[in-house]
Amino acid sequence: MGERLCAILQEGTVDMENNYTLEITDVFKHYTQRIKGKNRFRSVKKTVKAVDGISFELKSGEIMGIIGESGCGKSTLAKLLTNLEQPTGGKILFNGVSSEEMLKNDRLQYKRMIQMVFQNPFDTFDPRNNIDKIIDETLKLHSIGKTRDERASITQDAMEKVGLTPVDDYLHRFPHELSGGQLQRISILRAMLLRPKFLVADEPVSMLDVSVRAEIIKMLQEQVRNLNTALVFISHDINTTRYISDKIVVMYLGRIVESGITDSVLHNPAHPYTKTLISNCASIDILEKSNPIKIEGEPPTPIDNGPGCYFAPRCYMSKDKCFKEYPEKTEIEQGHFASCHFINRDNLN
Amino acid sequence: MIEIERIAKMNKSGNFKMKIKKIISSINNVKQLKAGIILLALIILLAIFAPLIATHDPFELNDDMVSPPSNNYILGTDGLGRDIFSGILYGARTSILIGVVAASISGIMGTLIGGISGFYGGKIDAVLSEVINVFLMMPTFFLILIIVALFGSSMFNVMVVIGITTWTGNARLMRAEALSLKQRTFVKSLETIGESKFKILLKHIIPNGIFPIIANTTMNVSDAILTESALSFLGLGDPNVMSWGQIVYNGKSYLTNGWWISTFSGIAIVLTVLAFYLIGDGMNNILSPKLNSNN
Amino acid sequence: MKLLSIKNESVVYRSKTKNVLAVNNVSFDIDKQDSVGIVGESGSGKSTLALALLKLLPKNADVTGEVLFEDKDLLKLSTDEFNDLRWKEISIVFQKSMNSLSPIHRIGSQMADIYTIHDGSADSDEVKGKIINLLEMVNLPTRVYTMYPHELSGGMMQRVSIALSLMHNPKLIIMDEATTALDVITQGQILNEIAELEKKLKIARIMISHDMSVVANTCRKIAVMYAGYLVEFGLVEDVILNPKHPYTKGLLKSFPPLKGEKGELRSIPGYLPDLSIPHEGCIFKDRCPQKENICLYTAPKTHIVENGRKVMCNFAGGDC
Amino acid sequence: MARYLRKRVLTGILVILVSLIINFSLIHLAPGNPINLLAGKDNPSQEMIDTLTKKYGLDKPIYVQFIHYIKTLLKGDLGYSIMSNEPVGKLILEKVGPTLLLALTSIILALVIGTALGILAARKRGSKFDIVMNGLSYLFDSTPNFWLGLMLILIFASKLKVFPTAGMVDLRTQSEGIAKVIDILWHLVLPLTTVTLIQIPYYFRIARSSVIQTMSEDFITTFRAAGMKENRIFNKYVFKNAILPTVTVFGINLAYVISGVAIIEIVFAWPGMGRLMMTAISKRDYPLLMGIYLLLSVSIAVCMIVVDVVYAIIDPRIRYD
Repeated sequence: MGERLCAILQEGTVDMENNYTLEITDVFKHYTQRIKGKNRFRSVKKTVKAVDGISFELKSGEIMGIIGESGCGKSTLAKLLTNLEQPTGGKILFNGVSSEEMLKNDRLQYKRMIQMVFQNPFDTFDPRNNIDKIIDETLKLHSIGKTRDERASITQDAMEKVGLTPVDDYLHRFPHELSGGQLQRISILRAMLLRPKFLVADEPVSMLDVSVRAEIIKMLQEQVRNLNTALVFISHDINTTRYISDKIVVMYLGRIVESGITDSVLHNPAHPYTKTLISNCASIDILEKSNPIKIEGEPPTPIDNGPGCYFAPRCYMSKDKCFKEYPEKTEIEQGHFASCHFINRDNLN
Repeated sequence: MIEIERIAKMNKSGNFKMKIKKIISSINNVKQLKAGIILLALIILLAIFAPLIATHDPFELNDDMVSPPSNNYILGTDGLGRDIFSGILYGARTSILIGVVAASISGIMGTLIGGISGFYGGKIDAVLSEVINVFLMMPTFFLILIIVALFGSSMFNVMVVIGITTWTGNARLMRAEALSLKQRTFVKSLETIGESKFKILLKHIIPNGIFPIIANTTMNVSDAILTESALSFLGLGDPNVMSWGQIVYNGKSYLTNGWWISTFSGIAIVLTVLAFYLIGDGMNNILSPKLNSNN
Repeated sequence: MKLLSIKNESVVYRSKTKNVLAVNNVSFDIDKQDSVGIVGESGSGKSTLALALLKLLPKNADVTGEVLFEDKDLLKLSTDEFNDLRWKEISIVFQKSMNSLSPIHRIGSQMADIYTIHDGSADSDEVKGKIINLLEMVNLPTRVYTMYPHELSGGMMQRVSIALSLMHNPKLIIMDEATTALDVITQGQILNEIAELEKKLKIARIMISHDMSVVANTCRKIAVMYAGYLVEFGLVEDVILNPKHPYTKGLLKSFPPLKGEKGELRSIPGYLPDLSIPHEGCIFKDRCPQKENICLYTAPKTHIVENGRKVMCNFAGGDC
Repeated sequence: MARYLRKRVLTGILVILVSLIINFSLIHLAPGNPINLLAGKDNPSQEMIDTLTKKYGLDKPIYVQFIHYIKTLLKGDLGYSIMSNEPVGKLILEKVGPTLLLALTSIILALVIGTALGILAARKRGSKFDIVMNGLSYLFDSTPNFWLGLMLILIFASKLKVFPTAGMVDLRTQSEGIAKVIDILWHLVLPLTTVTLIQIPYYFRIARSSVIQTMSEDFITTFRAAGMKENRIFNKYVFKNAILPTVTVFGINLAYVISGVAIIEIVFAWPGMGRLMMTAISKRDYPLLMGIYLLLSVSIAVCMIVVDVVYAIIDPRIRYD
């Protein structure tokens, strides 16, 4: 048995002492798009700012939730982290090494550094291949296990560990023969077989039936805990994000508007956008019904924002200043930040 | 050519098997597919066993010129006394060969160009799709006509020229497939796993998007047979082989006193072309049952 | 005051190879100005049940039972009689609102066209005024009248669909996953608006959703469906705070709370049974944590508990 | 829109340029000396060689030759026909009329008949009418156009003697005025029927499948749920949605029609460009052949651009910019 196999079998003991840090500094993703002009026969070239200057830090073992509405840039951020798209500005550093450098040296090493679980489990695998082939090719690509047999036993062990048994029943099936929950578990398993230091999960349960969501969330939790992997959990579902994550980031139109320890942000939101988001979120908890805050319209496409606060046009408490100046990031309590002029009352006048 | 083998190999595995199974089980449900396959099988058998079935040497000049169908000449003879029935049997070989080879050339070119264009996108796509647009706007038949007129009308020339002037339809189909497959989660997941772009194209995009191209290529066989027969009818056929278009062409001058010459050879073209159309359309039917089915 | 009364409704999808029993013997009532949320996972039959009310199911679906709407049996009405009733008395809002209108006709003209189906006498200015009122009522700008569907966002199109459904002041509207595809805030706003309009226009509502929290927030009653059966029905407070059916309990445990203790999330193990195969005993028995021998062979009766609450479980009634 | 137009026109220009390059390179790539090719015989006189060399700059480098070639074309000079020694442009212009008469009439007829049948078949999907029409559409799609023409001649001209076999006018009577028009129409029947019949399946299938497709759209359910009568849904909403695709394929069909018309002209000895081209091929009249090809490419490109622009205007969803 190869060294790697041993390591996998003694799950959870290998990387504990190794600490990895993911550092994102001022990352941008802008692209030009033709936008409808005055009528459909005219168009204007505009810069869409999908991700507009984002910075955060994530350490091994942490689980960070990202919430926001569609178009807020959370999925683009996931693609930037996994190099499905390349940022137009800023740095993504893994333990101080930039992503470009890593990709240049060893593209596959980068892939082993950060893996991803996708929203749609039904479409995560090539429909022409069975599960055995899908997993085997992944291991082969990354030279995990020298022979076919060795790889087969790695797969076998890993699947048994997460309760996908009897293993043979799964291996010889094609993706369309499995349920969403089973597929998503295989997707997580495949990502974790590469022993990534970071895992991005983009809406991993939103396409699943309610009754199987919990097991996926629990599996994600266990898997990252065992390997001390850091998890970025992207979701529009605030309740689930609260359940799984240690800290939380709220995004609006490509920027982070509020961030901090999960319960601190969700129970004591400082930014009006976060407040609106939470108050409009339907909850099973009927005894604590809150009245939804009313705001105008829907999130626009991130074009021509600012110079003021991006949320100002829809904000229920915006003043002149909000339209002129982008609010600075302010610390409310330890580790809890928000960018709003109203946090510090002195700024008001 | 390596690519072709690879594609062929890949198609043997997994989902393709399922699709084949699906096709086989659907053959009985999709009437036109069933009819097409039976018809084509018959024509191919006749072509293979032509030397055994033929009553005369198709090039032999008999003494009975413009002789009507009789016991000796089942479908009559032409102006030079050649037996029509035997001519049609041997002509089947020419038509099917030209049709299949030309359509395959067009299918392979279209798949690769369309696949690269759609999957890689960006500047490559901009250039390639412009090439496709230009080709689509050109009167292909006249181009074929002129090239064949200039370079000679050997069977090889005809096949190649038809092949390289008609790939655009396939390229457009494959490009569209590649564009939509590229958006699929499994392609993105292969990228995050670390598979290289070229391998994704060859191992995942093309095999998953090839089916409409196979259906379309089958229909292209029909078009190629029609084009070849039109060329022959215009006197631009390969004089060294027996071809249906040529027989129709030969019979044109005897329309009044030898109606059988053009009539039977024409029917042979109709039936063969029909067989490929039915099969191709039947395959499309299986792909999008909602659109085409009669229920 | 009863508005709609569904009695023993069943729906079977027939095909050459098998018959799928999608809705099985479902009965419940809806009062005037009531709101009932039907929840269940995919395959529970919730959408089939609702589409059957408006006779929008494909031809291979057989509907049996009684659906009494103000004492008329909807299932026995002729096509013409039914067309008269549609939209005027009962209207529906679908999930896929982006495709709910013709893409190449202007929104206003399509709305006007639908309006005149049931009010042919109105002149065109009158109709236009009415449509513009409707658009304003759902917080849309009046310019929407001359726009095409693709020029609107998902939330705006959903508002158009709601405006369409309110056109003739129906007594009942059915919302089939109407806000599922929308963002949190847009969904919150629209749900709130609907609640207000309902009160104003005195409309009863059936709300179909897979999201229990949406139903919990916006409906008065809740109907939980599983595999074609109505397993629990009652006032939202009763069902959410004190679930009686093990499936309802399981579903509630799958939703993490926003406040308080995180607790432990739990899935319901197993899968939905194949509805084309006849089964014995309780439909939920394979996934039920409380099942006992009786459940394997005895199909549970529907027990009526308190406040008109119904539970279909062998352990729910006072008799065991 | 302006941007889209510019893009399409650019593609059009590119098509013309590519046609030119193809034309030019064919002359040079074809077996034998381009001079022989341009002169149309194997042993041209020295005088002829000199004129041609000068005119096309054949002694200059290849790119200069190409510029020469384009310049001559831009002057409207398509060269001289070898057979008749007349300007190619003039020869072509003389034959455009009959071809357009045949092509345009058949397109309009096929469009109307094919679309109408397709819509009917879609509305009665699965009926006997639908099945028969589907079968016929396969059959006519599989029929070589020239053979269909021959069969019509065989039946209606040779056997039944209802219509004339060939030509556009009766050369024996030399009629004038109304009589001439009637004579032309009489001669037009068989070739027109042939060209129309081979196009009908094309429009039939597109109309049929787009009606079926539209009928399954979600918005149809909205109208049904609202209690709208099926006929009204069809006449107002399905029809317009379903007819749009026909416009797009109309342009693509054009090149196909033109080649069909050319062959049919030969079958019926219709005095149009198709016949001119056939003569050019059999007489190896290359300048004439190239001229016809060039003209066809340009006119087809222009037509397709026009169709695209029209489509962009009538479909509100499309923002070509």
